Amino acid sequence: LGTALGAESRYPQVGRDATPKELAAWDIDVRPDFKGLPKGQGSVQRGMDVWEGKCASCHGVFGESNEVFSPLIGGTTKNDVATGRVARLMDAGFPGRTTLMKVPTVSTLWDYINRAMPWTQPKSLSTDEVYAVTAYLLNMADVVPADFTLSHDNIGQVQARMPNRNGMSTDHGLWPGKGMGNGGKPDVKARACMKDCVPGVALASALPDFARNAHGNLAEQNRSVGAQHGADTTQAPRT
Amino acid sequence: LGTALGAESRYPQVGRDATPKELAAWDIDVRPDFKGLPKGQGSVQRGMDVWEGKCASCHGVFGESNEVFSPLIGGTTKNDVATGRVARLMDAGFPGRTTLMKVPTVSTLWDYINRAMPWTQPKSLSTDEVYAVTAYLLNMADVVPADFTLSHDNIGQVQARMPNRNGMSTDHGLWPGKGMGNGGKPDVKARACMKDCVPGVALASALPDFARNAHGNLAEQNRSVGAQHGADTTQAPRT
Amino acid sequence: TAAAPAALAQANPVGAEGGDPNILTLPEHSKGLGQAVATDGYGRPSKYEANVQRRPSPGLTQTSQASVSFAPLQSLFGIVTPSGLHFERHHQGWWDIDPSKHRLMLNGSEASLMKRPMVFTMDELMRLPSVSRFHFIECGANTGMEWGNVAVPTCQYTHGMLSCSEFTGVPLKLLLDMAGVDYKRARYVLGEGADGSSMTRTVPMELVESGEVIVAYGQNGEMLRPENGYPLRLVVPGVQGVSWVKYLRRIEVGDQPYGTKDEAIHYVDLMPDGKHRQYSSIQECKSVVTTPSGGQVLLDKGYYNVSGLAWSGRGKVKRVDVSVDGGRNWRTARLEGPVMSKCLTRFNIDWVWDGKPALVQSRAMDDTGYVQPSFQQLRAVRGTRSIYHNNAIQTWLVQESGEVKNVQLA
Amino acid sequence: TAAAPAALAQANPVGAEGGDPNILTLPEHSKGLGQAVATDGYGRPSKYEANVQRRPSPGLTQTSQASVSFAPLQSLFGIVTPSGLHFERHHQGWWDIDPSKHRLMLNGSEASLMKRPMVFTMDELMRLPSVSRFHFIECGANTGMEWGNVAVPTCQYTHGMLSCSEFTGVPLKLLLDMAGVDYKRARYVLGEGADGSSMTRTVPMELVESGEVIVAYGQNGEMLRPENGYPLRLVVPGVQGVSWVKYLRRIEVGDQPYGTKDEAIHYVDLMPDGKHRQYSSIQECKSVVTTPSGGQVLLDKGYYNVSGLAWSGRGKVKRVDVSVDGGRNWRTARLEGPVMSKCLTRFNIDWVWDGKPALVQSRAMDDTGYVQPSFQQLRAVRGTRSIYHNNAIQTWLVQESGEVKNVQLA
Ligand code: HEC
Ligand code: HEC
Ligand SMILES: [Ca+2]
Ligand SMILES: [Ca+2]
Ligand SMILES: [Ca+2]
Ligand SMILES: [Ca+2]
Ligand SMILES: [Ca+2]
Ligand SMILES: [Ca+2]
Ligand SMILES: [Co+2]
Ligand SMILES: [Co+2]
Repeated sequence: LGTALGAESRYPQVGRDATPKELAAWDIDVRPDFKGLPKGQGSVQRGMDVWEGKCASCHGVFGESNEVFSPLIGGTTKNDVATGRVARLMDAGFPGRTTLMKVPTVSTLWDYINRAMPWTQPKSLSTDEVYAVTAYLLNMADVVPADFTLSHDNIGQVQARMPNRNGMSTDHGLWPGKGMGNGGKPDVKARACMKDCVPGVALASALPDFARNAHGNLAEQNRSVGAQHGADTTQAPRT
Repeated sequence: LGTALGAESRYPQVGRDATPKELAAWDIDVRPDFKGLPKGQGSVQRGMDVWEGKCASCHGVFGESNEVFSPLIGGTTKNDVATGRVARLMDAGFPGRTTLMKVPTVSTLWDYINRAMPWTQPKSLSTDEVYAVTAYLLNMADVVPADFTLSHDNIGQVQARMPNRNGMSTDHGLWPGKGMGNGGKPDVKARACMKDCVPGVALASALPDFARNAHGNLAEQNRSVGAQHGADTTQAPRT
Repeated sequence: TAAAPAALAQANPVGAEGGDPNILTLPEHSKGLGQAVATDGYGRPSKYEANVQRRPSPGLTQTSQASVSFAPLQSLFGIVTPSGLHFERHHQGWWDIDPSKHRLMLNGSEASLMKRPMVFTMDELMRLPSVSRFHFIECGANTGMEWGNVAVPTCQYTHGMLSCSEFTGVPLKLLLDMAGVDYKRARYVLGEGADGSSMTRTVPMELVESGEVIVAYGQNGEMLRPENGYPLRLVVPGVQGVSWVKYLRRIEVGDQPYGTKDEAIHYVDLMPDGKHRQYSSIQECKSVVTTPSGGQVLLDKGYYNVSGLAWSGRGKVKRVDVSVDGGRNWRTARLEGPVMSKCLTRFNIDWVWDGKPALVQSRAMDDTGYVQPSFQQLRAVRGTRSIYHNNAIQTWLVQESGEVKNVQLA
Repeated sequence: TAAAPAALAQANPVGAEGGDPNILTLPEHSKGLGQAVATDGYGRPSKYEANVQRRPSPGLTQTSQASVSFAPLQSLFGIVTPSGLHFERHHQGWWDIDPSKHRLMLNGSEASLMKRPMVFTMDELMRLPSVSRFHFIECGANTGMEWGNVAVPTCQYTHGMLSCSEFTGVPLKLLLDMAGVDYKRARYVLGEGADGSSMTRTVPMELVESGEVIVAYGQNGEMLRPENGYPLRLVVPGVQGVSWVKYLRRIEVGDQPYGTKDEAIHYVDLMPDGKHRQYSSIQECKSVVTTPSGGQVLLDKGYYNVSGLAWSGRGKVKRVDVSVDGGRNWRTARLEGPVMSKCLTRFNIDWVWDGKPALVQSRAMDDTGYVQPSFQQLRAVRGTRSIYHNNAIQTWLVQESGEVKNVQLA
């Protein structure tokens, strides 16, 4: 591994050039700056057909279903579209988070639908169908009007209306590279006290007794020998 | 692990005393100095009955069979009984080695038959049966006469007639303790030459082509991907 | 499939006959002939180990192909996770892919970033220089159910999206060198899978340049298991599991991050101010006591070996302290060797249980000096809605009855 | 059970359509939904790995319960042996013992050598302080068929009575301390199994005192496999496998060695003078190239990563040299970390095969300075009838056809 030879010639007979056709077949990713986005277009109207034919059964007619996954649509407002911050994310009391509440980048939606949806038939949509159904989702979220046609030309403008486009931060220490973040500085700082570290101890939260069997009988989830055995959670707690 | 407390009190509630009955049930080993040997006796005559009833089916009537295991008896001479060295072990041309050619200690035979034989019903023999069948084996090897009765009293004298009793050495470096051996000194010494280490290279031995499939088709003994694949040994070698 | 619940009496009685019948009456296996070699050309655990299984957490996900199964940490020893018990996280189900048809492609987001886009077969990848290294993999969402309060009963469910293996494969750097990457401009690497989700994740070029990122085919001496990406997965030490792309089919280098679904919608950490942290990747220093742990019962007072696991996505574990009084006082545990970077470390410490309630905790420290925080310390900065990267100190309450409960302290 | 022989063409063709059909036509798994989590609560290898099995060597033994199955070293990576592929050596067959009924007894050959003979349940042993350590286990008879000449085709059969695991258990010293052993007089330790053979072997107290000998229940994160002694076995690092008593039921301490069947009739090494070496236990420094190795075919010239395993029963591997010209010239290989005492070490080295015949060898050195000998050097001292402790340098002949053959040099 430490020779001075160029890597290209160091491993003769191993690997070959990728062909343009091969690259076209697999290089499908679409970045936030839309690098990789194929040309095409799709209207909200056509998107509705795609949606109702291929998506609604799982995600609900309005993208509201949480039957197979959490809801895609909901929780965003016209004001969010204006500010680029989803206000309800600031409300700790608001239950759940929909996809549209979180996603900052429209490229992410396009790329993911293109590669992975419909769930049971990923990569079966045409490029125009992906544009269309993305448009339909954005329309349900009030990001684009009902008569909108999404295309490679105008998707940049749509980006400027994404409800949570300003909702992301990379100002943290968890990116292991230099390009983003604070360079790896931890946000939480603890110290390793050894003696008399806390004045008193009180329980804040514990698994309630009625839930003790909710994950099945724990006696059956520990081996039959050992320093400890599993509690028989079909019975009331031992006293 | 590093406290000053006595080990007995360091692990409270773990383990208990073994009882005398328990020790008697499991402490069955018999050492070369006959420590552990229970009192009892058995004649060659009785041993023949045990042998023919419980042993001969596997080991042959004369302990000569190699159907389920290598022969027990054979290859020792009256002279070996006198010298305590099995002469044929010095003859590199003599094929195979029987149990009696190797075993230096009669305790080993007694202990092993007692703990492990008959193979499908180990520990089913009575103490006297073990004495008897051991006597019978020793008689087949001309160590004791046909009218001999082996017992805890005379087994020490029998030890003095074991054909290979002087055939063992612990003068080597492979015992990882101080009680025996040369203290760990290797007998074979090589050095790590790096350049022009041997003048020429010639094959001394190679697997003959006719045997290439003797271990099955090697193509089926290597995974289907890899730097190399398995050779199809149902076919003649590639040329 | 699970064995019947074990009898709870932990005891070692002498018995009326003056000895344990299990000793006095020799067992069948001492008096008979056992089974042949190669009865199983590929063996299985004892039938008495049937309780040791990976398991989904009831109600956690709506479907079973976009879901998780948790490794039974309460029953594991040392640091190696048996591959059959490795935790699972699938987004569109798992596959058993024919390795002779699997390909790896390398390309640039634009032509100028890679001189020579390449294609490799598995045969070819396995001809290249390989490295073998022990690393933990932890899902970014591990312990995610516990941000607000106690939610699940055992360490299988609290911490079981964690496993550790010896991985073998080719350093990604070596492949990128072969392809002639412009390292000045190409600072981001995209890994892409071949499954339905064709999972994509952005990895920083710095990590690749360090030599740590591996294109792996081997796991614990054999090939990766299908559930873990057979025949090829990306190994990104110290980084959350979602980046360890399974069924790896493609590596792209680029000059910008990719904002993929799992970097823009999931695996983004919601902070109290309503902003999400994006590209949060490192798994910070963390530990958990696995014995005794939630759902277990101590059947006797006396000596116990308290044992657990510690790890850090930033390097080596330096020290682990254990408290049995809810964090008031701590003692330093023994670390089992080898202590390796971005790898699980097993710790052990003596404890004599006096039968009174006890609050058992562990606190790990890594070689950057970082100390695992309490729930209070973590929440003070990050609130309770993050889902990801919960590395708070775990507390187990040993009750007077001997039953151990998952609790959080005020 | 084995998969069909693999097509031999190792290639990466572009294809007539301007691309590999395996790329241009997306595979089923990229276009569908896969299987659910916990489809197997305890997973298995890919179906494409069916060729990777432990196997007996045809004709080696007359019965299959007093026999051996060999680990497929040619297909393994790194140093951990998957427990399902661990080599087997049974003397009276293997058993799946109920661990709740298994007991360990400690006693002295006479009362004065141990204050307090003891009995432990598995529950109790698992409460005690545990250690977890990586060690190899090698049968003393490994490579025994090759003393005189080449006998078997692949490294599975030449070297496959070798495996390596992370073992977890209680140091035997700790148990003996509890029982109050008279270490002055009790210099020998007998381990005894609970199977039909009730295998017994003598171990020196020095090794026990070093803390290295473990009463182990864990192997690679889970319990020992039944074939490897479930629920308890003795781990005697550096010493031949036969001493690692399986189904361990009893430990006796004594003032003399025990001369057991496998120390007086087998595992005794016949020297040229007709004497047998008795109590030869240590597995000396040894290595083998596992890729490429016997029975394999190189399908193309060009670059290959030569990889193999090295180990020493006396300590750590210090260096491994590799020759491709039958020992004339040597280059030093890279060692994968961690390099641990009495543990396998994986080595790798670059090789560009020019298509001409090549003789591939490896030579290991340990930290005592001991150098693995050639067959000539070994035979000059020990002759060819020893059966045990053959640690000679292995030679693989890569023929022009690409086929690799097991050979020995003059
Ligand atoms: C058979 C069920 C099913 C169908 C049909 C389906 N989806 Fe999905 N969809 C899912 C599941 C399950 C997920 C979550 C996958 C995961 O966890 O990675 C998902 C995820 C998504 C997401 C990402 C949501 C998020 O927050 O991560 C989008 C966007 C989406 N689907 C859009 C579509 C569109 C558009 C279609 C139709 C063209 C469609 N889905 C059809 C089941 C389905
Ligand atoms: C069902 C077959 C069978 C029967 C019956 C049987 N044996 Fe064995 N015996 C074996 C086998 C197989 C071995 C080798 C075991 C091993 O490899 O550890 C053996 C080994 C031995 C050995 C050790 C030989 C050596 O060189 O290691 C002795 C001594 C022996 N038997 C004596 C007896 C006696 C005495 C009896 C009857 C009381 C008996 N056997 C009945 C199959 C049998
Ligand atoms: Ca080629
Ligand atoms: Ca007790
Ligand atoms: Ca791209
Ligand atoms: Ca994950
Ligand atoms: Ca004894
Ligand atoms: Ca052995
Ligand atoms: Co129990
Ligand atoms: Co191939």
